[in-house]
Formats: sequence, C-alpha cells, structure tokens
Amino acid sequence: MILSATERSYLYELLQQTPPIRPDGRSNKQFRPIQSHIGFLDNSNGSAKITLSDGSECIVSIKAEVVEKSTTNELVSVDVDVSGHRDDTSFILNLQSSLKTLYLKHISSESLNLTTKFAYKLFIDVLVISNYSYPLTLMTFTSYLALNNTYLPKITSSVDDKEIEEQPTFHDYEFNKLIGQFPIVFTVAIIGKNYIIDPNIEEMEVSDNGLIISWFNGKPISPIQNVKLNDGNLKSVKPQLILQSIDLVKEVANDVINSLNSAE
Amino acid sequence: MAQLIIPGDDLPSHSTDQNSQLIIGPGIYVNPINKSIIPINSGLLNHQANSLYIESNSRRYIPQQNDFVIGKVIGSFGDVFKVSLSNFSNSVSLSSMAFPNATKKNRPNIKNGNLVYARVSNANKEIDTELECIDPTTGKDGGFGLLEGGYLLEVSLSFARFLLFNPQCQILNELVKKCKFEIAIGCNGLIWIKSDELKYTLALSKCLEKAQFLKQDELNKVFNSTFKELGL
Amino acid sequence: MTLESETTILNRVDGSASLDAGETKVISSVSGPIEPKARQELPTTSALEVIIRADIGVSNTREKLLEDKLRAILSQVIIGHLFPRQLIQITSQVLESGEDREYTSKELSAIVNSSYLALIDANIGLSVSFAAQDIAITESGELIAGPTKEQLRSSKSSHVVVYAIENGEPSNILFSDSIGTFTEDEVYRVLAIAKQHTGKVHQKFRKTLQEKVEKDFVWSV
Amino acid sequence: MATTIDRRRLLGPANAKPLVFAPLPEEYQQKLQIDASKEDDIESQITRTFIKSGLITNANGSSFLELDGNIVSISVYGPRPIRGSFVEKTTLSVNLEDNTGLFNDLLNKKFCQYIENNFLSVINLSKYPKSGIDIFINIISVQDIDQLYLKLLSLVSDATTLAIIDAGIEIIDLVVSSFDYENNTVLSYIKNDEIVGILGESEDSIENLSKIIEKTQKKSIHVKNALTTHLISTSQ
Amino acid sequence: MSEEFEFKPMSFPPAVVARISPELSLQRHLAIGIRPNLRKFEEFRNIEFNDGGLSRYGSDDQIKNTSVLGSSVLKSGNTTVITTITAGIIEEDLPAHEINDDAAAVNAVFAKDKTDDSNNDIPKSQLDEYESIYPVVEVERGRVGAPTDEEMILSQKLYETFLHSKILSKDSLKVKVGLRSIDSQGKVDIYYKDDDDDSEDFGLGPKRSWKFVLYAKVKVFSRSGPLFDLVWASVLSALQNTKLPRAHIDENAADIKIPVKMRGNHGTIREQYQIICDAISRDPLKLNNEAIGISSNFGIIDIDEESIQTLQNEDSMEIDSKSILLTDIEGEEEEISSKKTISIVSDRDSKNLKSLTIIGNVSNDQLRKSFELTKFRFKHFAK
Repeated sequence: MILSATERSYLYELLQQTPPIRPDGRSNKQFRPIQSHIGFLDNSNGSAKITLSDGSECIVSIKAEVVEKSTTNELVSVDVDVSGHRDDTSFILNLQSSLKTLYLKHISSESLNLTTKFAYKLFIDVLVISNYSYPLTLMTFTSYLALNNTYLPKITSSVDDKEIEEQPTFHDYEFNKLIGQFPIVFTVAIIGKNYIIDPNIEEMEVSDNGLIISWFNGKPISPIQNVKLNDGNLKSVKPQLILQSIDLVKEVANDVINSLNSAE
Repeated sequence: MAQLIIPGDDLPSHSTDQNSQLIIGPGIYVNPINKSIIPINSGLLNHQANSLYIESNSRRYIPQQNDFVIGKVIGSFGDVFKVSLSNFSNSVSLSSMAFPNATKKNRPNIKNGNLVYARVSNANKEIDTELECIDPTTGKDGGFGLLEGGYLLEVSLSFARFLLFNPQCQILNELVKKCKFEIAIGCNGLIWIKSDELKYTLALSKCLEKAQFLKQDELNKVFNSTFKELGL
Repeated sequence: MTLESETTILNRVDGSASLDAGETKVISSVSGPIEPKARQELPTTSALEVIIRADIGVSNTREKLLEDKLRAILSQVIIGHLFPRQLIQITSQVLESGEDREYTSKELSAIVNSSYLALIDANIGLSVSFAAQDIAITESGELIAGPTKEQLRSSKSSHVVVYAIENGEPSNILFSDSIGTFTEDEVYRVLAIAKQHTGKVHQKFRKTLQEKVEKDFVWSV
Repeated sequence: MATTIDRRRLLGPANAKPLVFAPLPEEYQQKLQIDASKEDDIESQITRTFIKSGLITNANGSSFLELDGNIVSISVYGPRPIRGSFVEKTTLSVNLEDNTGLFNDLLNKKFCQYIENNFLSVINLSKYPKSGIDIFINIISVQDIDQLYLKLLSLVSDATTLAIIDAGIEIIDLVVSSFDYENNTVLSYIKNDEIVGILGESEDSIENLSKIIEKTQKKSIHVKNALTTHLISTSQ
Repeated sequence: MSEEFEFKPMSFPPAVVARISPELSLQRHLAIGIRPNLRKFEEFRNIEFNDGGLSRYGSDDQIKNTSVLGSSVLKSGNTTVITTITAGIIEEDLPAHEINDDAAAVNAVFAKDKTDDSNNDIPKSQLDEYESIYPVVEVERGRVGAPTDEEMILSQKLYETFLHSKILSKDSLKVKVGLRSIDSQGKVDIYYKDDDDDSEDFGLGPKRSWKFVLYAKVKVFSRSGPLFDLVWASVLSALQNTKLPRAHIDENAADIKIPVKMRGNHGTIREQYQIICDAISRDPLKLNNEAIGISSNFGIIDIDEESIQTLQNEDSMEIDSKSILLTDIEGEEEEISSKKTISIVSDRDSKNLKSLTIIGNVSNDQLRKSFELTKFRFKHFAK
C-alpha cells in the first residue's frame, strides 16, 4: 500500500483528532459490514465464508477424522494459506501459531471425545483468498462461524470399547452439532493517542502500532501481543493506550458475538 | 625424432651474452622474479641461433597477433560484432569499420551465425581481442570477410598451422588433384571448405580429418580410397 | 605395480588423460583458459576450479577435502599470470577407487598423476613437472610403495607424497599428507622412498608423453 | 530429528534415531523447580547476569549475555549494501540459530517477530538507505524451554540492544525488556514508560495487565540502569 | 601540452597497508623481527578451556533437561569455539551366526564353504574396531546458507583424523541395555548387568544390540586464521567430558512423532520406539586417551630481499636464512603469505604422530624444527 507523503500526513492528522475521524466515517468502535455464507461445502463437516467490504475474502473448511487418542497428542490441527505469501514466511507461521495455540486451549476435548480409545480430530483449513487488511480478525470470525455450524456423525456403537477391537460405527445421516464456545480475535490499530477497531488498509498503513486481543466466552484472554501493521514507521505505545484498547474490545465484543451468532 | 621437452627440464645452454637479442616463442616463460627462462609446455624444442620456442599441440586457441582465424558471429552491439573463435572462450570484437571501403552508412551485411575469415589485429591479454577483415598492406579484402555456404570442420591447432605455413605439407597439393574447391584455414583449428557438389565437400572433409593421423607418404593412398568410397 | 596412462582420450575438452594404477582407475579432463563466472574471476591470475567426482554416489565432504589437497598442489605449479581473469577447470572422475572409503591415499595419488598428464595435454603452462606416490607402512614398520587394497587396510599409516620433477629427477616436495600412527623418522624414510618412486613414475609419464608427441606430429616430415 | 540426507554435511548414518530420555524422577524435578521469588527479584538477577559486548570481531556489533543457565550471543551485521533496487529505509532481518535443538519452527519465528517489532520502532531506519541490517541470535543454552522461554526472549532483546549499540547503529533509546513470571508476559519499554513490544501467553495475562505493566515498568528501570552502567564502563 | 609527472611516494598507516597488500605488510613486520600479532616467531597462542556447563550432566549432580551429552568452550586469541556433543542410537545388524544358534546350523548345512572362509581371508581392517564422530562445523560469518568449502573441509579432516587416530573404539559406544522388571506394587526397577561382574548372562539378555552414534556441533566465532587446531582441541575436550546414558527397553513401543523439516514442509514421521535412555544413570565415554594429542600448524614465509633493502635503518636485524618459520598462523597477512604450511597432529606424549600435512617446498630441517616445537609445546600445554 503506497501512500504519498501528503496523503499520509493528512490521514495521520485526521486520525489524531479526538474523537478520531476515520476516512469512511466510522466511529472508533464500529465494524465494517461483512457478508457471510455458512455450510456451503458439502464434503466438509463445517464451512463458512466471509467477504469484507474492502474485498478481502476468507473461506474456512473443517473436517473431522476419527483417530486413536493414544497416538495423537493434538486433537486440533490448523493450516493457514494466505494467497500471495509463501507458507514458510514468518508472517504465515505467526498467524498459524497464534490460531493453533488459541484453538488448542479453547476447544474442549470432551466435545471431540468419541469412545475411550477414539476421538475426533479437527482439521481447520483457513484459506484467505485476498486480504487488504490484517487477516487475523477475518480468519477468526470465519472459523468462529464454521465451528459453530460443524456437524459430526453420531456414534452408534458402544462408548466404552476398551476390549472391542473394531472401529466405532456411525449413524448414516444423523449428525450432532459440535457444542462449545469458540474464541475470536480483535485487531486494534493505535495511532498517536487514539485507538481504532477493525482498521482498514489506509488506517493500517498510517498506524503506529497494532494490538491483537483474543476474546473467549465473555472476557479477553491471552495471547496478547503487539504486531506491526505496516512495514514503515512503527512507534512505541503508551501503556494506558493498551489498557484502553482492551476496554474498547470489551465494549464491542459482545455485540460482535451476537451478530455472528445471528448469521445464518 | 626431435627432442621432447617437458616442463621442469633445463633448456640447452643458449647464448647468455646479453647483447644478442633472444626471441622466445610460445611454450617458453621468463620468470618475472629471477628472470630465468623455463619451458612451460611439452612438445618439440625448436632452437635456432637467437630464437627459442616449443612446437606443441593443443586444442584451446589463444589469440595471437596477426593470426588468420575463422570466427562465428554470435552477436552485434552498435557497430561492433561479437565473434567466437572457440567455444567457452571470451568472445572477441570485430568492428564493422574493419572492412574494405566500409562507411558509417553501408555496413557489411553480417548476421548472427555467419562465418568470418579475419586477422587478429590486437591480442593484448588485458583488453578485448580485436579482429580485422582488411589486408593492411593492400587495403582490399585480401581473402578476408564473409564465408558463405561450405562446410566447417575442427582440427588440432598444430595441424592447422602445418597446413597453413609449412611448405613441406603435401596435403593440399594431393587434394587439388582430386577436385576443385575453395578452402580457408584458421589458426584457431577451424577449416572451411566449399566445392560445387556436396559429395566433394564431404570427401574433402573426411580426407582432412584422416590426414591428421597420416604420414606424408600415405596420403595419396588414403585419399584415393576415400574418394572411391564416395563413388567419385 | 602397474601404471598405464593415456592422453587425449576425450574430444570435447582441451586436455584429458586416463590413468590405471592397478586397482585404482581415474580419468581427468582440463578445460581452459575459458571464461570464468563473475565471482571466480581473479584480477592478476587465472582462477582454478578443481572438481573430483567419486566412484560411487554423489561427491560429498570426502571429495571436497581431496579437491582442497589437489588445489594446494596445482596452485603451486600452474603459471596463472599468463591468463589473468580466466578460468582453468580440472575435473577428475574416479572410475575405481581401489580402496575402502575410509582411505583416500590411492585415489589422491592417481588423481594428481592423471591431472598432470591432462594439464600437459591441454598445453596449460606449468613451471615444473610433478609426480605423486602413495605409500603405506605395515604393522611391522615396512614401507610399501603403491600398496594394494588389502595392504592398505592392514597398514598402520598411509601417506601420499608429491615431488616436483626437474630434468627427470625429483627435486623438492610439493605436498605430503600422512594419516595413521607413525613416528618422526618414519616420515623421513617415507619422503626418501617417495623421492625414488616418483622418479620412476615420471619416467613412465615421459614415455607416454613421447608417444603423445609422436602421435601429434605424425604428419610432420 | 531424523537426519535428512545432505551431502554437504557429515550427518552420520541415516537410520540413527535421536535419544529419547525417560522423565526426570521427583527429587531432580524440585531442583529444576523454578522458585517464583527468585524470578521476580530483579536485583539478584542483575548481579547474576554476565554481559560482554564486542566479542565477535568479524561482526559490526556483538554481545554475549548469560543468566541462570540461559546463554545467548547476538551478532549484528550492517548497515551493509544490499543487492537489488533502491530502498529509502534500511531493511531489518532477524534470524535465530539454536544450538540446543529445543526450538521448534513456530517458537523460532515468534522470537524473530518479537525482536524485529521491537527494533523496527527504535532504529533510525531512514538514516541508512539502500542497506540492510541483519541480526543473528545464537541460543547456546536454555534454562527451561517450557516455562521460562519468554524470560529468554527478554534476555535476547536486552542483548540485541547492546549488540546494536556496539555496532554504532542510531537508536532512539535503549530497548529494555522485563519478564513477569506469574503471568508469563514479556514487555519491552523505551523512554521508561513507552511500550514497543508486548507478548503475554498465560491465562490471566489480560485481567491483571495493568498490574503487570506497573511491575515490569519498575523492573525495566533497574535493567536500564544496569545496561547504562555497563555501557559507560566499557566505553572508557 | 606535455606536463611531466613526478611520482611522489604515498605513505599509508600500517592498518591500510595490511589491507592493500598483506604480503608487503608482513615482510616489513618480519624485517624488523616482529609479527603483526606481536607474538614471537615460535610462540603459540595459549588456549583456555572450560566445559561451558552446556551438557546434561553438568559439573554438579544437577541434571539439565537437554540432549547435549558433552560440551566445551575454547577461547584462543579472540576466536571462540563452542562444541556440543549429542548422540543418536542405531541398531547394529549382527552377523547371522551371532543372532541365534539355528541360523548357524542352517548356514552349516547350506552355505558351508561360503560363510566359513568368506570372512577370514579378508584381513580385518585396522579401522574395523574404531568409530568416528560426525562433526558439523559452522563458522559464524553473517550469512545464512549452505556450508562453505572451509566448513566442509574442516568437518571431513576432523572426521578422518579422528577415525585414523583410533581414539574411539566401537565397544565403548555399545549401549548398556538394562532389563525392566516391574514388581507387584508396580514399582519399576531396572537392572543393569555391570560389565565388571561377568555373571553369566542369565539367558534373558536381548539378542539385539544397539550402539550410539556421536554427533559434534562446532560453532566458531570471530575466525582469525586457520581453524583446524582450535576445532580439534575443542572437539576432543568436549568428548573428554561426554557421558553416555544407560538405556532400557520399553515393551509398549511408545509412538513418538519426530518433527522433521524436509524442504520447508513440516511433516512428522512416526517412529516405533523401544529404547528409552535413563534420565540419570550414565557412564563416562571411554576414549583411548594416549592417542589424544594436540594439533599444531606452522607457516614458512620466504623473505624477498628488495622489500628489506628499502628498510636501511639500523633496527632491520639481518635475517639469517632466506625464510622464517612461524608457528600458529593468525591474522590475514600471515594466512595469505604462508604459501608453505605444515600441520601436525601428535598423540598424547607426542612420541607418535597421527596426521601430518606438508604443503610447498619445505626443507627437512624446517620439518625437524617444527617437530621439536610440537614436543616443546606439549610440555607446556595447559590441559
């Protein structure tokens, strides 16, 4: 994103005002409209697609596999693919590591448990077709929708199969929904002494620093880390700004969750 | 047989009085530090009164001043043609002005891939080697310039020099008896032959390749059998 | 111990030679002076690129060490100032190593000798001739020149010595590499014996070069 | 790690398997146990820390730091010319080399990302156009990779500050990091109260974030004094 | 317009001369009897060792949770070399007749002649009984990428010299495999057959045997000259404080996922694993100590007269011979100018030699002098 010097200083001044004036007129806690589709991939257990107003698009597909609990140490595996980035760059690996630690901690293993020996392993494949702003928020929103609409085949064979040799058998068409709470992540851009939620591409380019705050069943949770939203001018940030950004996220999070739950 | 000399051997005691200018040729090296003269190639020592050189065979051509060479044009930048004298070596430059009555406007029509018969006008190892297609004495082409059609074959450098300069070489006289042909011999081991029919050109190239390994007296017999094979 | 060698065996390169030292067979080829890659160019002298290919498998660090030793020898004898900013490429392919993989002395001495013949065949300027000889010291302390695979395997130490040859006589050491368990005076004995044997090796080469010259100038009257 | 076939290194037989150690029995576990008080007592930590800069001669700047079994050596190369087209700001690259074999790829990239963010906001980038600054982090030994890796990250950040100063690269202020053991959070400060880097990975990093910030801010001032005294003493 | 040039001699500070023409700078130094690094002609750099506490079995009985079994930090001049020794386990493929008796019976019937004489007419190689370590040398040079030639050559020379010096015998690498017995309360206890009490092997001993493979990771910081001596000393001192863990067999083969990085994609391979190393019990690595000696290198610089004539002042001491023997080459000038070099690896009391490499026209008395210097150095070598 190349901004000329005048555009840059104009935007910076704009966002410095109290309250910050954003190029698209949003308030600092207002999100851009998103368009979502759910369950449109029939051969995966759960899927969702979100397109943002600036053209960014993300598809998440969730597939489940029956695995032996003794030989698998992680019941959730996350794979991230952002078009335009090689998949061994630190940018992708960092996204992947944040998502993985998030989901490993917050997807309860009971919800995936099948029998004493077997359990479901979830493969979350996140594909970002085009991204103009920092993709982490978009990715977590889409996986939130996908996870909320994941249906796993119902088990018909007996649950305690310690002595039984064969694999568990499943019902032909009955599914039960994957229950549980799922985390989402908010990106906050910090410009001078202001902080704005859901920054678009210009706001990111001009921001001094960025903050990633994760949210899970009603309260902000770790990991919390700062992130550079642009390649150029990164600046230090006052501590109370971080605290205020967290409060901002607290205000906003619940209605974001409600709107996501209401999406069909 | 002439006396074989290889690197490390001492040269026969040449006249060491400083006044007689000793001309040293290829294969002899003057050690810059202690000014001693040592042989650095292996071959036949040719030792005259005040000249000393080693006649040795090789395949990698190193441009020397006034050598007649056949070059392949591999590129042209501005008014200079890039010519390759032997594969993988540095390419040499042939200015489009270095042709008889060449002017800025009427340039010689030479395209990539053409063969050129030229003389090495400058072969200093620090700067690019240059070719010329003008006979410096007469100002006319003197046999240099574009070689159209014909066939190109590679031989060892000492054989090419033998063909070009050695009066005792009977090979060309023998071949002339067989048929009419044009020939250009380059010191860089390339020989260009052209005759009216392809059969003759083929026969000539076979004879020349065989001649590298024949004594002078065996030439006639082998040439006849080669021509007979091709039904000429 | 048998030592057959032959020059000009390849026609696409400027100089080539093959050497058969009993159990070890090697082919060397030389191309140069040719155009170097930009990073190899040296301002005042010609660059030397030494490549050794193993008999089995891909060349790894074992061949890289052999290349380093060969380069240490050849850089002393090749006259580089004749062709500044040019490249001389010496490639050697081991056809039969004739020794276990833990040993490299037979291969090194064969490669040095065949490189010498290939350089002469390519008419590259050499300040002096040279010849190599591999030697093994057995359990009982006896020195064997040109040991067989079994003798080498049961030897206490293995050595390769390269002597410069002037006027057909070995004059001074160019290179010596010894490994195993050996004493100081065994070193002096090895150097002495190597001096005689390199002389003999050189006589054989002189015969090969004589044949080469006769073949090259067969047409001259 | 199974040895991959690489003909440029001597990696030994391909079918050799790495050692798998049985878990440490109880009495050794306590010895390894981390006592929280020792971790928070910044004074004793500073006295135990060994710092040396300028060790590596072929690097422009280097530093060596050792504390409680964590040994780190940083070398900074740059600003040095880069191939390719003109860039008006110098590009910063951080690579981490781990000799202990304890780092997986994700942790390696996390460290490099954090250090890069820290120093992108501190180095005067536009002073060195058309050039690159490369930071090499060598982890020589680690105290505890599971619970105290963020402590190691804070040490790496302090050592990188020293290495960059040793390289004579212009920076706004010393980047000083400090680690909070209970909440497994690392914070990096400049100008005593401005944050350039934050990474918190424990459950309640966020609830008591304000408490953490206060505590780490005080600790960072001690560390800053230690670094400045070291710099003054070595500059004589 | 002829404008005549007159050439005024330019003078440079020593550091600049050292960069422009290292040879000239060295000649000037030698002409007034000193070396650029201010050591005497025959003075070696002193080397300081310590084990750096990187290994699992550190000095006190504290067990560190790392897979490093031995380590050494070596400092000489401003060059630092850090070596860490790790190990792998490999199952030995034992010849058939050792595995079980009926195999020998089968061989006896069907391949009578082949098995018997096939393995005794080939003389056993001197090196059959010995093993080498697998070193990877990395010189810190601010570049990420494939190993340079120097790193490969150092690793190979280290590997070969170590193998031919017969320092590490094969049976000192045998894994001492213990038997796991679980008594009634489920308390696990492992019984190791101590090699000294050769009580009969109660027949239960596993027929399969394993041996360790030793790897050495050598990291060199601020290289300032040929490195082989320092790398050799560092690896050997690391091996001397290396300890090998005892191991026991684990019935339920624990499936271990070993992350492996092949060309960027993160695969994992599942390994059937039976050998588990003990967390605490270990034995020191037995080395053939009198084969371990030191490595020294020498450079011979030929004095070229005319660079000395220009120094007419009195402190240019006359140089007796036409060339000078320098020990322990250090610094760019010495490394570039020493066309003739000698590298000697001797055994412990430097009676025998293990490796000798001579490059260039070295005279016998220069060789004799360097042997004397290695013996002399050995007496003062701080272990």
